[in-house]
Amino acid sequence: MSLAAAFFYLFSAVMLASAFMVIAARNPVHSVLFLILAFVSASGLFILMGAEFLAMILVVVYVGAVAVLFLFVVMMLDVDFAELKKGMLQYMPLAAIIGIVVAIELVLVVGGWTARPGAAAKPADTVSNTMALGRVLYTQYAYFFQAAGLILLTAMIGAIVLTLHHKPGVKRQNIADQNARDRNEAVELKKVPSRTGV
Amino acid sequence: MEIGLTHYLIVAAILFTIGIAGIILNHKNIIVILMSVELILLAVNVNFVAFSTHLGDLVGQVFSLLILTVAAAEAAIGLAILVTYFRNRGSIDVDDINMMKG
Amino acid sequence: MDSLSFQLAHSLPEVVMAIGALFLLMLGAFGAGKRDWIITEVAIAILGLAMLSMLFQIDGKALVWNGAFVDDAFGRFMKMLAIGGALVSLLLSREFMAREHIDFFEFPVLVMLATLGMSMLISANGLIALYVGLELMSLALYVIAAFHRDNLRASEAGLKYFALGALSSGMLLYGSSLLYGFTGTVNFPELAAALQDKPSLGVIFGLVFVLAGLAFKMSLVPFHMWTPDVYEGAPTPVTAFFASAAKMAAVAITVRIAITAFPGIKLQWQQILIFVSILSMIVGAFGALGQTNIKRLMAYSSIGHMGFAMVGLAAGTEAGVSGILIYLAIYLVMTLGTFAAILCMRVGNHYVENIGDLAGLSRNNGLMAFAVAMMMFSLAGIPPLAGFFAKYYVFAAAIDAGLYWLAVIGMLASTVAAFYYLRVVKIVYFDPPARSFERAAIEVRGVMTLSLVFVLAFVIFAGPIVESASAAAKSLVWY
Amino acid sequence: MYTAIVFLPLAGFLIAGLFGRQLGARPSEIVTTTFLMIAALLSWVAFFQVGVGQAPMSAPVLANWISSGTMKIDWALRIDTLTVVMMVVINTVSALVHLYSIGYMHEDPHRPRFFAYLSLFTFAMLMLVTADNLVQMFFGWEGVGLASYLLIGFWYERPSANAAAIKAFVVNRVGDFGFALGIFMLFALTGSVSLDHIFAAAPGLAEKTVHVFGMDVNAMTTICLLLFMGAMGKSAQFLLHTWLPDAMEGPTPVSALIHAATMVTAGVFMVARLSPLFETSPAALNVVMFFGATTAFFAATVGLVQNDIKRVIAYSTCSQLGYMFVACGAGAYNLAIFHLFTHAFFKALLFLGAGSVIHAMHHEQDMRRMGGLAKHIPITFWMMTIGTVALTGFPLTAGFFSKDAIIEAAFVAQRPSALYAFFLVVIAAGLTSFYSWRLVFMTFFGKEKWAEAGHDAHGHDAHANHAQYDDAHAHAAHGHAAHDDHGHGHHKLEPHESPNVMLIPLYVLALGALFAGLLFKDYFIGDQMAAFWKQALYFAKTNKVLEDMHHVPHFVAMVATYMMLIGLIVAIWFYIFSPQTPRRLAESQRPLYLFLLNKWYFDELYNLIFVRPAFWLGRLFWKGGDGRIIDGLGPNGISARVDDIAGRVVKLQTGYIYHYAFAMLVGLAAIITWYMLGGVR
Amino acid sequence: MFGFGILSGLIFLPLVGAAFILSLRGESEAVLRNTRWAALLTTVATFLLSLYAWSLFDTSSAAFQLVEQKAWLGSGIIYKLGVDGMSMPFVLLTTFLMPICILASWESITTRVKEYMIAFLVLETLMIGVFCALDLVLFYLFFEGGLIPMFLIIGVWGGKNRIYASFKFFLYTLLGSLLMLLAIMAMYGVAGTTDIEVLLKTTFSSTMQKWLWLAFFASFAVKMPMWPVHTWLPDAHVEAPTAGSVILAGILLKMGGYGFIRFSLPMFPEASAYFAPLVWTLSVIAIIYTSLVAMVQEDMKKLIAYSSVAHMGFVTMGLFAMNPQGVQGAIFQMISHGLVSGALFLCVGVVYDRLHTREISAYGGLVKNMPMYAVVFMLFTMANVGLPGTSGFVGEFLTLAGAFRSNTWVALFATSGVILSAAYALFLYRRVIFGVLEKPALMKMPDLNARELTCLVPLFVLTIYYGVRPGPILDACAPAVDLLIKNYQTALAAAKTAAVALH
Repeated sequence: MSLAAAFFYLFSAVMLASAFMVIAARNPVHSVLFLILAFVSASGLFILMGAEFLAMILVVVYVGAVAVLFLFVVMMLDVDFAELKKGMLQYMPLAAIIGIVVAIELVLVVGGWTARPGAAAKPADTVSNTMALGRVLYTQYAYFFQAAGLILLTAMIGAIVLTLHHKPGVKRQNIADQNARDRNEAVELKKVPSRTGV
Repeated sequence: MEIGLTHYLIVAAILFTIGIAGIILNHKNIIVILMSVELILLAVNVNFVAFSTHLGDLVGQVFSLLILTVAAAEAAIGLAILVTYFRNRGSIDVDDINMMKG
Repeated sequence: MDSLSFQLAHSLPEVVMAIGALFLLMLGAFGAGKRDWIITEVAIAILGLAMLSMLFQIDGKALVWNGAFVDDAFGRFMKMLAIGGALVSLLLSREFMAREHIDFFEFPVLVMLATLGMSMLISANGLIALYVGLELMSLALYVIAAFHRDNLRASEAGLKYFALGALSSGMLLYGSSLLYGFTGTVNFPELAAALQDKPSLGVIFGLVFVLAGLAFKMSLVPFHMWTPDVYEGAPTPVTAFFASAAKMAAVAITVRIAITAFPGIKLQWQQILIFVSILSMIVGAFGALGQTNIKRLMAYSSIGHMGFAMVGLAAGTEAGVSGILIYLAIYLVMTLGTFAAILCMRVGNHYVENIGDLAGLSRNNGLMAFAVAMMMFSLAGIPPLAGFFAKYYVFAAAIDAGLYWLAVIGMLASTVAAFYYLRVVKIVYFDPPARSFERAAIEVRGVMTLSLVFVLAFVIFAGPIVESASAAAKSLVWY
Repeated sequence: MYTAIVFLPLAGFLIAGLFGRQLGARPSEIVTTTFLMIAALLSWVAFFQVGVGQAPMSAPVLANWISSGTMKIDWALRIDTLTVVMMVVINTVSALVHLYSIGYMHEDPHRPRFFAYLSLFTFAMLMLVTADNLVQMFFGWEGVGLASYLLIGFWYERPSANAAAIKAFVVNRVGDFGFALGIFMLFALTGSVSLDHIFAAAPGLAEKTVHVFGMDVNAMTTICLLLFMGAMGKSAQFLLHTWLPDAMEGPTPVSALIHAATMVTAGVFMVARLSPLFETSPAALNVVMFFGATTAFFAATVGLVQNDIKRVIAYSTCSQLGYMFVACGAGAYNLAIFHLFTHAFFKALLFLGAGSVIHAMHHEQDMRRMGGLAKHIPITFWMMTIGTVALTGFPLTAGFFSKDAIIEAAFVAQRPSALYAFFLVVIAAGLTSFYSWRLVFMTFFGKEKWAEAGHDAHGHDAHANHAQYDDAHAHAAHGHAAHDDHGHGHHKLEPHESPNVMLIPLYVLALGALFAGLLFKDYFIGDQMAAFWKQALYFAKTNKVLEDMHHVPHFVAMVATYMMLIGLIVAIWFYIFSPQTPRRLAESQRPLYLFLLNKWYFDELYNLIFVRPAFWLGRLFWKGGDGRIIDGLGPNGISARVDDIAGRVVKLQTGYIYHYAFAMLVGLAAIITWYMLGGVR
Repeated sequence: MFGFGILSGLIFLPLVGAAFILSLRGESEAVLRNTRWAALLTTVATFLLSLYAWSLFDTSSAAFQLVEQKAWLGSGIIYKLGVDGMSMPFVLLTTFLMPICILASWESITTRVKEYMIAFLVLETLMIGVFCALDLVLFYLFFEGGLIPMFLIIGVWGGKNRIYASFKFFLYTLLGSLLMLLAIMAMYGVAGTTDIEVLLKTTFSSTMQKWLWLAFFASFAVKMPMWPVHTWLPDAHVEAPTAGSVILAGILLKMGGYGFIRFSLPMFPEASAYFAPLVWTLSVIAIIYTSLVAMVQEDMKKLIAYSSVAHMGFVTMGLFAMNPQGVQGAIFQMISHGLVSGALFLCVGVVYDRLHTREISAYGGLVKNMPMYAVVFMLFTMANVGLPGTSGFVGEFLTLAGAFRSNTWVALFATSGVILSAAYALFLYRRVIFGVLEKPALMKMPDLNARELTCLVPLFVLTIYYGVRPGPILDACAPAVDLLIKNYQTALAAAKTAAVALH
């Protein structure tokens, strides 16, 4: 068994196991942590396949941003440990069977992959993976790049509009207003009659 | 045994199934569903990257890159909706999300 | 590679909408807070502009953006519908959003972005373009489904839509990856070229997964379950948007992918489509029977209608495609008209959604009652209303393609479906009057009236629509 | 002139019917009666021109009626001897009945309607006899059915009258069913319904076998039998006779006109008219004869025990119609028509006389409550006697010639059923004599029962021992009680002679009853026969019955007279000298008596096998068939199932995300498994 | 005008009236009066126009006349109108019955008068369209479109159980016609056009013919209605307002028969011959079965409705006899039944308006205070029974004669229907009109008023006129029927030769 193979099995096993734990763990915080582990293992697999850039992105974007976001939300919402409910177990076997059938079918199908005749593998590029991606991403695939930008914009707007609450009664600082105030506005002179007190 | 494309594909297929199973079998809270979606997307990415390297074609990686981007956006929106829901309902228990049915 | 101006010219509506969305965002973010309303008007104008811009794209067909984007008559036809649907949905939203106090400027922006996504989706010429278009659309839709953020129903709708939508896009992606892996390309024409001979099982699996993802967007059974809940929970104009524009885009890309990417494995996707379309027609018909909420009813109705539309695609012929286009055009108007009517259902300051609230409408509001009745008859496909022609063309194509049993089942389903449409008519016309509704805003009534006129007069002026639909269908089938 | 004969009654009907209420009763009566009188006179003129004289047969087409493909049906008036004979009978009797009704109905508030109906009937009957094609005949045929329906149900407030009217129409329709089928079959085989055409085609079809109703049958026999079925209905022959006695619910002049003299003879007329057809099928004639004889006997037996004066005469009519059919069956159509002709006079006379009696008795019809009337209404008594004499075939009266001849014809006829027929008609002759005289004796002789048992007692103690009777006639009795618009319920009954307007018709008819036979015998059945009938009747070459009749043994020629005398003597014995005998006899032979009294239980039988099953079936089909099966399995069942399924579909929509996702997965799994297992190829 | 012909005028004239009524505002008495008058005038004008069309019609020709044609939907679907001898009588029947219907609703409809009149006028448009259309899709449009106004008429202005009845009516009919729609599409697939004149000359393969025939049959059989898909009719009739029943019985039912003549027989001759025994069987069952059911009805309208089913049985039987007598008789029977059953429903409406019940047992002895009514009712009862001299006879007689030529069993059983029809019709008449007038509510009932007489007298006159002189109708359809039969026989002969050649 070559080293690559060993790593493959290692990463795969860790990834699958932690993926399983994501859905099996009772504590959602654990789930998130397992998710992170799965991502890290996957990035290992990516490196094995020679996709360094994606591997890096995976760690940076997913582990660094997405997973943390999850963690953040989980903790913010302070969700309880969930109990497995009884009624739900009834159809579990059926679901499991169907899931297994789907898995087996998928495995069989992808296992039967053969290169399409006539579409011979292109010779590997001499440039690095990152550079190769960089070459095409802003030229050939500029359209997608723009689109991805719009998607992120949408996500941003969406996240803001859904979660940003302008609570009434919260006093906010308005610098322009503050700057615009002059003495006449800000200061009210009260004439206090003498010897009467305020 | 040489590690070939099919190994990766099989791993991805299993991961994909786990992801789906996570959605279906999860009766805990909705956040796990979002994580399961991330698993599915991860499986897809593994697929794409595997095909991409194997075919010597960069398109798969570009696709994968976009998926990563979108997945991030998706997670953001999903969590935002989740938060909104939590604010209204006070729970993200999956079994509570059935106000509308029929 | 073509010049940038050429590329931009061929994606004119998208450009208009993208810039428009950004402009609106600026306007909203930096404009005076009190003047949110004008954003909607501007958004409507921009959408109108986008539609106008398409009138300049008269020349046949062009591939731009490195083959990721195609501009053809089919795309233009569908974009007209989608953008039109968005435009009308925005019109309908004005009053509702204001009354429900959710008239944030982000709404038109998100609608604009969603419409842009639809537009990109319709013109997608490869799996990646499909995916980004779809996601742009979906993400915006998830948000606006939950746009009524203080409303539990809306949040639940958003959540359900999102969770299942994410699952469906996962499926779509997995399918795309299989297709990519087994053919080596993500470009539709190249896929078509690669799939000339007998397909491998991997390709078929890829096809199934991709179609499953798209079927979710079209709410075809068994990927439809989100529809009633989301339709019910989302704010009504958003539901209108879902039922109109979003459906247009989803069907359009399904048609495009089936016809341009998989002509070689027509036999395979035909089976899938027959399967889901039969299920959809049946579930749509039966599910609606038990409903009391008119938005839920419309959800099931749209499930059924998508099933009917798919009959045309299942035929897999040019006539079938043209049938779908006609179907969609008519369905769009009927849906928008119906939702306009639903938006007229306001008692006091409160929107009601129960079918029972329509009781005796004919006594209180003759025009609205007539409109509702005609919409229902039209949705049921009773001639001489427009809905009949919708059904006619798709079923004619199916019959022509030899899909007799599909057609027969479709007819049986539409009889069942007629039953619940009739029930609405019955409540409107036969039942004793209940509370009367407040007068709706002029644009809502206008939309309702125009839809009514369309539904009634389609029989007279059908010719041009039929012809442009068949031209559009022709432009698609070029392999 | 012929047009006038036919359409004057129609004009009368329209005037009286449309404007009767405006004109008032008297003008309506005058108009219709006058028109009928004119028509009757013209008929006699026509009779002498066409029958006795030498005016040629003609069939002027008035207008086209139906033309469809090869079927061309015209409105036409076929005038030949047969027609004019019928015209004479119809118009004469009708005119007299019109006249008579002026008196008889003088208290009825609906006289315009009554006279309109009478005229309508006359018109329909004339259309029938002048028909040049079967369909026009059918028009008249059903037209008289309608008129009969209307007239029987004239007193619409009586449930029994209504029931009788419907019964008459429906039973007639049963006959018409056969008639119509016969027409269809003739049309199918000959391509035409016009008489000349089918007469010409008939010989060609005589031996032809056709496939009808799943059987291979002789064409002409089948046709003739179907047509005869119509005749049976209209002429109240055995099996389809049940309506005729009930039809006595109508006013008595109606009974005289329709149910004695004219309409019921339509069947006989039809057979005679279609003699070219019937002559081709001895088998059919055999059946005709059989039914005729059976009816003659059957009706006579029932007539023996009836107590309602009109019913007795009705059964007598039925019986006499049987004679006519025996004649037809024997092949002696002229004889049948001759009997029809004479019978019209004396039967109308009898009915109108009975009407006079009823009128005198203030609408009492039960003979057991009469008696001794000869003193009170002598003219009526004499008229009735004349009628009875003629009916029973007293030598030299009208009935004598015709009836005797029929018995002879039955004897010589070459039919399998000839002997059967001969015996039955001979016996019937005796029975006829008995019941006819019984009627006269019960009504006009003996104790004045009406004087002792007041009208009030009707239906109570007087008939305690006749409970059976009351049961069977509860219907009719109720009718009498209900129809009480003469306001005579409580004061003492005083029989009175009828006014002249009623008596004059009796005189005229009495003349006919006495002398019609003598006068016209030669024309109808005697030496002048051929010159008289010309082409109107057809006798096949093999038909020797008329010749053979002259060579019958002496006893056959005399047997009718003997029977008549026996009947007379028995009647005298029973009802003059020993009034207890009938009752004792009835008690000793009770089953037989009840069997006869209840008309062989035909009504009950039909009720049991037709009427009640029909209603039962109707209800079954309605509630069970339409309701439970068709609607139950069809619309209602399906909609219930649809609701069921809808409930299930809705239940699938649980609201849980994981269920939704599961559904997606199941769908996906199903599709990929399908392909995995090789669903494509 | 605008390049449209007289038939278009006929079709759209009622719509013009409807538009005018739509433009009336308010609910005042004057507005209602104007509404009624506008509807009446429109229908009368349409009737007069149809008479003009009739005067232009050449009865000696079998061809389509007054043809007009316009491009419409492209791809072979055209706007084409025309009439021949088989459709012209129906057009006239429609336009003739409409003013009567409006008059019949004059006083009995008091709520939503405008909508009511509009519904009727729209219905008239659609009905005329059905009989004029020379394009299959156009035909279907009109054929099916009639459901909408009729649904509303039954549902809004109907009786107690109107909702059940209207739904049943609608869905039953819809299901049938949808199958026909499929067949229309299939025919379009073969011929590439839906022009009826072209389709009449198109030969379909014999297997296809059978399927197409069955699909058309599904629609027409429901519409006729034939046993066992007749159960919607009694319900619909019972609940519909009087004029609705008149239209339903008078015209809507005829569309089924018309469809058989126009499509099933000429376009699918082989299948028609193949399925004729089926039709005969159903017809005969319908005649006997529904007559028996009619006998036990307690509701006047239901009884007449069931009798309609029986009479339509004669029509189908005659049609599939495929000889001149049968087909002409069927056409005549339809026209006659349109007049007679329409009139009978009007008669029921007359007493219903006075007493508001259709229970037979609630009546009795009406002849006493309503003599005119009794006369009128008698005539129509007799026409219903098929008494010679009324129009009811001619159709019945011809269809039976035609049927006898084709199948004697059918004729035998069907003829027995005449006995039953006499029984139930007279039984009804007896219970309503005869008997003792003892119910106090009945004693006050006035006889027919002028409006009711105006409705009934034309029908009365025509019933007798056509009974004595059926020529106008029979002659009008004779050439077309002859052509139909000739083509039918040619087609059958050709099919037989082809079959022989194959072996």
